[in-house]
Amino acid sequence: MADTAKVTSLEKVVIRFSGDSGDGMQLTGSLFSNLSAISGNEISTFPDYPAEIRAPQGTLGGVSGYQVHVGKKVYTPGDLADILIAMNPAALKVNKKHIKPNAIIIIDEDAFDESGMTKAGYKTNDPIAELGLGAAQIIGARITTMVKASLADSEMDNKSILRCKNMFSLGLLCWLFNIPVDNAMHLLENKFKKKPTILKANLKVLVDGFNYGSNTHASVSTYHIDSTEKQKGTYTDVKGNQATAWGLIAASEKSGLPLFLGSYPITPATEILHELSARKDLGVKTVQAEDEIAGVCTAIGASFAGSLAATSTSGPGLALKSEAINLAIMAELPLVVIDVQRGGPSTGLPTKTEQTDLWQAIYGRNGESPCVVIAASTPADCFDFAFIASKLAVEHMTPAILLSDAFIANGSSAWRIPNMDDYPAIHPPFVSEDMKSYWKPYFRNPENGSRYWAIPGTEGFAHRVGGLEKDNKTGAISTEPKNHQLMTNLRQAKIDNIAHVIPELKIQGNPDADLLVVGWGGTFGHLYSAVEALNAEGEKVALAHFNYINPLPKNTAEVLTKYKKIIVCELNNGQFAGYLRSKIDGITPLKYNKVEGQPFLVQELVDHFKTLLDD
Amino acid sequence: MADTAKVTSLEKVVIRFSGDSGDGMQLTGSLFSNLSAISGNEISTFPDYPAEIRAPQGTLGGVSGYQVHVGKKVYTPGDLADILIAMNPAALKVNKKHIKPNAIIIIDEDAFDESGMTKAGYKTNDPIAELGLGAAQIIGARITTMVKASLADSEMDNKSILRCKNMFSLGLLCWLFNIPVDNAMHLLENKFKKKPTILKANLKVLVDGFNYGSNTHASVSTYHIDSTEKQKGTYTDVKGNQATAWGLIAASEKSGLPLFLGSYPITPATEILHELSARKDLGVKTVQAEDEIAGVCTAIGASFAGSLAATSTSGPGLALKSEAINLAIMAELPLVVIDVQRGGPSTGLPTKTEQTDLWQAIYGRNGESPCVVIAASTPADCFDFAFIASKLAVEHMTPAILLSDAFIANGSSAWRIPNMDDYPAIHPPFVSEDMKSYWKPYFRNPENGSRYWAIPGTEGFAHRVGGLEKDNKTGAISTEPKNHQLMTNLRQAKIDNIAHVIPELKIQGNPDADLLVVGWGGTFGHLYSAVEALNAEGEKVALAHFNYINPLPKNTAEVLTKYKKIIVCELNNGQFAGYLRSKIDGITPLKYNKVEGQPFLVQELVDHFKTLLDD
Amino acid sequence: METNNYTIKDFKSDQDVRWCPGCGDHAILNSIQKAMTELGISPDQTAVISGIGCSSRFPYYVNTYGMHTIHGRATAIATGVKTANPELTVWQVTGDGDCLAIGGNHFIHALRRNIDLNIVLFNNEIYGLTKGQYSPTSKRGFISKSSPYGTVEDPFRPAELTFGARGNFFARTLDVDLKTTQDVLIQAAKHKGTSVVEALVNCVIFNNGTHSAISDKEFRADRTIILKHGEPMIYGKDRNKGLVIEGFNLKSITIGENGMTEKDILVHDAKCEDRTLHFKLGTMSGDLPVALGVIRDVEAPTYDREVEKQVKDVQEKHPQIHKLEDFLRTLETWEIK
Amino acid sequence: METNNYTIKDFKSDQDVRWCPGCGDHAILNSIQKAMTELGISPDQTAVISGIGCSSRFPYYVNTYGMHTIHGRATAIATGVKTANPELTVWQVTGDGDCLAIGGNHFIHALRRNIDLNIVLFNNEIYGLTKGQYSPTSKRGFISKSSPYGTVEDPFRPAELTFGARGNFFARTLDVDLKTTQDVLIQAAKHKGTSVVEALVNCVIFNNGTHSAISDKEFRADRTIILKHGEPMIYGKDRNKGLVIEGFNLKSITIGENGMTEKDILVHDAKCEDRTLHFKLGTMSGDLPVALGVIRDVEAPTYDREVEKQVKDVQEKHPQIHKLEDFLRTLETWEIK
Ligand SMILES: Cc1ncc(C[n+]2csc(CCOP(=O)(O)OP(=O)(O)O)c2C)c(N)n1
Ligand SMILES: Cc1ncc(C[n+]2csc(CCOP(=O)(O)OP(=O)(O)O)c2C)c(N)n1
Ligand code: SF4
Ligand code: SF4
Ligand SMILES: [Mg+2]
Ligand SMILES: [Mg+2]
Repeated sequence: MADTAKVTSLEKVVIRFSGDSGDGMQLTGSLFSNLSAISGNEISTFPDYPAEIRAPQGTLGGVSGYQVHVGKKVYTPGDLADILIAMNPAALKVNKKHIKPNAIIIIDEDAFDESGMTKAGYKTNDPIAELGLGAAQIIGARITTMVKASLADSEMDNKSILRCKNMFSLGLLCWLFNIPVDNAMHLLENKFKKKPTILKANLKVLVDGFNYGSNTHASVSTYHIDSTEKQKGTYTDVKGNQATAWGLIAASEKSGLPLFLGSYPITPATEILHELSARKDLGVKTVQAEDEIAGVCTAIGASFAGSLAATSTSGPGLALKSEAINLAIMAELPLVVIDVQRGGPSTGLPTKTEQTDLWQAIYGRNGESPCVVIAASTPADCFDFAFIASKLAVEHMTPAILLSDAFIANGSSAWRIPNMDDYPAIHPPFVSEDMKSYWKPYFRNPENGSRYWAIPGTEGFAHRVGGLEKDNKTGAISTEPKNHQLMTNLRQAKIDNIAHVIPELKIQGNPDADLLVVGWGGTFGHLYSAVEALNAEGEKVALAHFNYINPLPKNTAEVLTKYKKIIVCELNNGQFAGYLRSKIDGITPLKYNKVEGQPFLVQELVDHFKTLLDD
Repeated sequence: MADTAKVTSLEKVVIRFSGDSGDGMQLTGSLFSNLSAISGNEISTFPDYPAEIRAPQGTLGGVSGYQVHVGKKVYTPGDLADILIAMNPAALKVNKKHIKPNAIIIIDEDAFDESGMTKAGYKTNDPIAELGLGAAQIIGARITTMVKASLADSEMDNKSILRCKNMFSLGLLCWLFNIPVDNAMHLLENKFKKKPTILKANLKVLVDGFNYGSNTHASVSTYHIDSTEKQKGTYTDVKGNQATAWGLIAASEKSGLPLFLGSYPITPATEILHELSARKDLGVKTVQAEDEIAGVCTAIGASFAGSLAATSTSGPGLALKSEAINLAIMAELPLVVIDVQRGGPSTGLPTKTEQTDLWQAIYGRNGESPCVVIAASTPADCFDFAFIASKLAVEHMTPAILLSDAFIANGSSAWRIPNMDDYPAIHPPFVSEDMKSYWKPYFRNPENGSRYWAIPGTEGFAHRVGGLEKDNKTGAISTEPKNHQLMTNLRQAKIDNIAHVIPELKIQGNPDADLLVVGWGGTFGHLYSAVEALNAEGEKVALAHFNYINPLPKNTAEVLTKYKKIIVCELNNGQFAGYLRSKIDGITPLKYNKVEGQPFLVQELVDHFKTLLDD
Repeated sequence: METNNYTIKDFKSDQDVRWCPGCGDHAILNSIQKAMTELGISPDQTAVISGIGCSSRFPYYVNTYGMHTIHGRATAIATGVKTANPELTVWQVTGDGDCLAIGGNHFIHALRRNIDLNIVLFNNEIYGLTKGQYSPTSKRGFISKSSPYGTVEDPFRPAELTFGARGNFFARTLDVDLKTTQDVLIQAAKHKGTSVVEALVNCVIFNNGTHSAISDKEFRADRTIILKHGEPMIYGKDRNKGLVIEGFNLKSITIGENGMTEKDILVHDAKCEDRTLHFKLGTMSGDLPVALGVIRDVEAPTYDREVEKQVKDVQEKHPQIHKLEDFLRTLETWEIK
Repeated sequence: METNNYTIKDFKSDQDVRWCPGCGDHAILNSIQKAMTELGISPDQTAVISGIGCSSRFPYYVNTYGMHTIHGRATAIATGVKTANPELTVWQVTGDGDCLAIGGNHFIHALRRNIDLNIVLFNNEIYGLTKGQYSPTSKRGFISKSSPYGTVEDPFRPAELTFGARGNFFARTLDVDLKTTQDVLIQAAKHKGTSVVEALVNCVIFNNGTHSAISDKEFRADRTIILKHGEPMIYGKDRNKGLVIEGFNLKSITIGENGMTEKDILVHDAKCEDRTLHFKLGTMSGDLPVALGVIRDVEAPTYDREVEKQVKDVQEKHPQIHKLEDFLRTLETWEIK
């Protein structure tokens, strides 16, 4: 970054936008990432919301951040930022630990007045020295002053004027990254279509910011970020929770089943409920239930009634739902359970990310109660895995638990709007007319062991299901020992069978590796980046990343036992490692674990893997 | 058994009492087992309640059974009965599968009239032939007729007279086993102290039954059952659920903490609530809560307030409690959670036994949430393990889950009333006066990592705990990444440390074995009997039976890796086997699993182990 | 009522009914089957949802679609069934433990939402299936296996709780009163919205005679009153007693005594919006007769139909959006060519 | 009241209060601390239990024993605290979501049992902490993040639900009315049994102004009435309005109009056993003023003390049983010598 050539080409860059909650940095960040994406960059973003809903202005508690990673081979929002935009002293202080030593820091000098410095608790009046940011390049601009001047002639009040400051920094960044300001203007025009006054002001400030850059800092090096060859199509920016919601809708369309969500708000899963409540235009029914138990129970009822039924929650909610999930296992009804993991145990760290619900998802129910467990790994593939969870649930008449996490749920990446023709059909195993004479509730499809589905209203198929063990033939309540063993086996076999319809485990990186990195779910971006980085350095490292957890891909043992050194990396204390050990003989994986409520850093992984490769 | 000598000596015998729900066979069986125990026999009993609460009289659905195993080296209620008492045709039919081919069957001939045979659904009027009981020795007696005659002069109505039939069979058995009828009379006198009319009638019928045997069947062989040298003391017959309740009371006395139970009725755990509700004489407080969640939550509140707090439930209830258990993990409050396992998943087989909640107990909570898991293995040792669960919970400020199961909860054995001086003290880690100046809620005992306990009302220690992550020093809410990692580690270490205070794993049987049998919890009697039987036959078999599950005894790996062939036997699909594999490198245990809602049979274990030894 | 050709057989399943002989549940089963027959709704369009308890075994005995679910959750599951498909007629069968102990929250929320369920609450004031613990409707002081020294808590009165949760239909009946039972069940089924029918049933095994003070033949006429919308509140063996208002209270009078005539007697208005009088009628005891029949029956928008309506309204407002792709293209997007 | 030397500082913790500036919760915190000071019960003898929600952060801010528990379970946990140690003064702080959505069942059961808790229900008609979803007290049609087209369900009215569950103490107050708040809190704390204080609080961020139709200075006097036991129900800016009974209904009148005098006006009886009038007072809206102050305050046996009493009674009846061993020896036993 410290090159002085006029336009430096960069493979990728990490930019962190930060300011007071009211400064609109989330918006600025997402506009910037969209602009980059339009220019053909890959993008990955992550918001960093303040801990409190509305902390006093200018304080550390009120700093809101948004990190954007753009360029080529971008799989994470980046470890440390190359560029920090700090709209006030608090933002600078809070973000010190998130930036590289030699980062470029753009600050609004106006905000670094006495009042600002006091609110942020500085002890001196030299923030740079006090924070030890000597190695950084500071670009100071009197943004507030310039914005005020820029909009002096507008009819807007002071507060509204100040709200436009973020556009000034956006303009400045467009200049710095050689992004045509027209593109930005175009985006704003779309965004504020219905608010012409605001649009006008924002456009003005944006252009002023851009011009300020090119005029005042004409001698400074600017950058061009590399773009990738991307698949043709229409793209949008998607957050994991949105993608999850839309994946369910896609499955509803593909299966012909109406979509039903029974849910209770809980961080960080609530946006799934929000998104689906808003999708009444697509016929989605949502019930905001009185609690998590009612959330899953309304979904079970809806499933019984013939809907594609889902429930969304986070760890504590999954705990509450576990008894009812077992009802769906016993009644063999399709049910999609989405667990957006957060820091635990108990209420824990509600806004932070973790992978500590794996065991709960696999094991956390009474009795022998196998069900499908899968995990999404990026904001965008939440769509696919929500779709797949639905498909498996419906076609195999089983609950399927989809594990997401706060990191991918809130993070975003660019996503090509899919052509739904490219997605497989979903076939609900409805009873057919010809079965009428002999059908019983637990009559099974010999191919996959799934029972058939008779939906209330279907003439001639009235029947009863429930949570008590049933006779495998008649469907009547049964306590017969052999029958229970048989039904236990059949339920297990039904899930085990799914290994035949899911993709095999694929190795990424160097298949001939000295070290196999194993991960699952939302850590994909970090693990993949670390593996790529090491291979680029000439090491031989491979990645086996799991999305299918129960059942495991059927070649799992075969693949894993090929490698001498395996390290399972997780944001927990080793849950997947323990699960693999309990399932696969002959592996004694190493573990790399972190339970800090934070995603991995690519760098820490690279460093750690290196120590293993040196052994 | 088919010896013809006048008095045959038997090492042990299995007797099954059966009849209509109203026939009082549970009472007869337990009286008989107590009589045997008084004679110095070991005893183990198991009730077999009818599926329906009150099925029509004489039908198969209404048959109530009670199996008694008495003699020397008795560890289970026995696989198949040597002797069956069948008070009606339905009882004979239902119990056919529970007796040995050459069993002695005592029947009330009067009950085998047309009406009785029809109600039981016989197709012929030769029940013996129809059921294929040719090899059995039938002792028929017109019990009803004789009892009516015996009590003809009493003032009792017909119904009450018929209720005495069971005493006739008890008398008959006393004769058959050379038990002094005086002993039986003595027991009855105690039992019916307050009901003189009933006592008189029962005594008369009892003696008549005894005399009938010695007079009419004088030529028949009778038996003497071997007795063991038992420890001196006062004994009583105890069921697992009672022992559990009493173990909690013992811990309350030893710790000086008042006992509190918050519970919601559920089969097969409800008797713990019943027993403790009745123990107000000992100062126990119980809350029958509105649901399981309130059950555990009232207990958590009581714990916070300074009680020894427990909650009792079965599988579905444990699922519901899992979110709240995590609160106790996070707030680091002592809590005893008793799970009397039953057939699952979901409502499953509520009255049947299973070991399928192990995973749920270990893993079934969100976040990294380690807690103590231990398991009782016999009706009597439920007392000890309830005591130990309490001790560990209190001294380490953690929830402790005690796994029992329907088999040991309902089964009974003789139990020496302990001298509480023989039990260890329990030291609640209360804050002390001198801590006042520096104490914070998460200040820990450096020895075992437990925090200290400040009970509301203690002057100067007002403080706040809760489910959000807390700073390890100040106790304030914290989302600091490193602090969360530290607290996660501290919580884990606290539980891991417990390995230092629990007993090491001991090997029973032949330590130099070709086969190591591994089990846990309520299967002890069957596994131990099978191992003993094989060793008696000259095989070399050992048993490693676990009561401590999390943490495992610290020598577990050392012990297990000594053996080449290990088989883990469980009443589930391999949960403990999976857990061991996930924890211990270098073992690839075989598995023997049964999920039928029924305990193992000693014979099936012996047979299966033999096939392994032959390999 | 729809004309139909259903007979009671169409609503009987092939399963043996396994309740104890003499259990009050038998009579209610019979009455529900009769009511279903009379209502003429196809068994295939009917779903019966229950929780866990003796009473909750119910679905196995009726030949409709049915689900015997988990303890306490029947209301939530039935809410899902009905919201997903408002065309179905949904019955919920539950016990005093299932509905008011573990299931209490779902129950009050269903009432608040006014989802169109027919809830039949089998109140035997005991947990039958788990063999005899007190329930949230057991009287203070009640001795049971879990209250060997008597309870120290007041019971819920289902009518009161129903109204406290804004319920719009409440009826009460006795297991032994087949006619009233069938009557109120039919009215409950016809009511649009959550209807609660409290059936006072006898548990012969664990709580025998708990309702006998009002249900026994000798007392019934004098200690109960069958309320009918639009009819005066007259009761008694001799049909000479009646209810009148005194201040904010109800009083029982004898016609002919103290100058009281039939005209003084209150006429039952089950359709009255205000719950005050229903509240009082629903909680009568002591000197006042226990009210049977339909105490309240007020129409209000139902949750299931309102959800459906909202979906339709929104769809009509967005006629261009039929599929997910249509919607996705309304977002901020960009093209890569 | 006990004489005491506590000052409000004794009830303030060292934690910064983290609610949004302008949040109504601040005022209630202040009032509770003042009430605690006035009550004169030691902070060490006081436990404050809360669930999860903005309001439930409360315990961190008071320097008593406290527990910030899990969502919806505060009532059950507080029940455990109080039953285990009836000597403690137990406050429960909860939100409309915490108490009435997920916590509904524990709430109604606490009321039924009449456990001696002081429940302060912060009703802002929204889920604040999760950033703005509708709650069980949000009005029908309310638009929120989870109801973008408006809700299709009626809210609970906490007073009504409290009485439906047999509650014996209910009061209502406004965040902006410090005096009434402190008054009712003190009465609530003194009440033996479950007391519910509904505090109407403003969520400036997600539901700003939801109570302003009654709480705004310009309307407050005319749209609310502060009820006081034994005093006539007079209200209005000019203190010239009052409530009278008309049939089974309440009516607002103006003194001096239509011949109405102060004497016609109802005198508030918070101690009346019968709930009918309290029910009506608790649900007034529309033309009638919203009732603030203590609406009901009736003494009845409390669960915690009754449990304690039963234990003592049983112990007195078995003076020979002190320890487990004493009891075990009363069983059927035999000796092995
Ligand atoms: C989660 C759970 N908790 C507890 C139970 C045990 N249980 C089953 S039915 C029941 C109470 C039944 O009482 P009620 O609903 O009144 O039905 P009744 O048997 O009296 O008809 C209980 C406590 C259970 N099956 N599941
Ligand atoms: C088991 C569980 N479910 C859901 C949540 C998420 N949650 C936390 S607070 C809350 C609602 C808060 O609303 P309210 O009780 O009204 O409190 P307020 O924030 O408005 O004061 C929800 C849904 C949770 N923490 N735990
Ligand atoms: S136990 Fe009671 S409620 Fe259950 S079936 Fe028997 S009589 Fe009916
Ligand atoms: S979000 Fe609302 S309820 Fe929460 S602290 Fe802010 S103003 Fe108060
Ligand atoms: Mg009942
Ligand atoms: Mg709220």
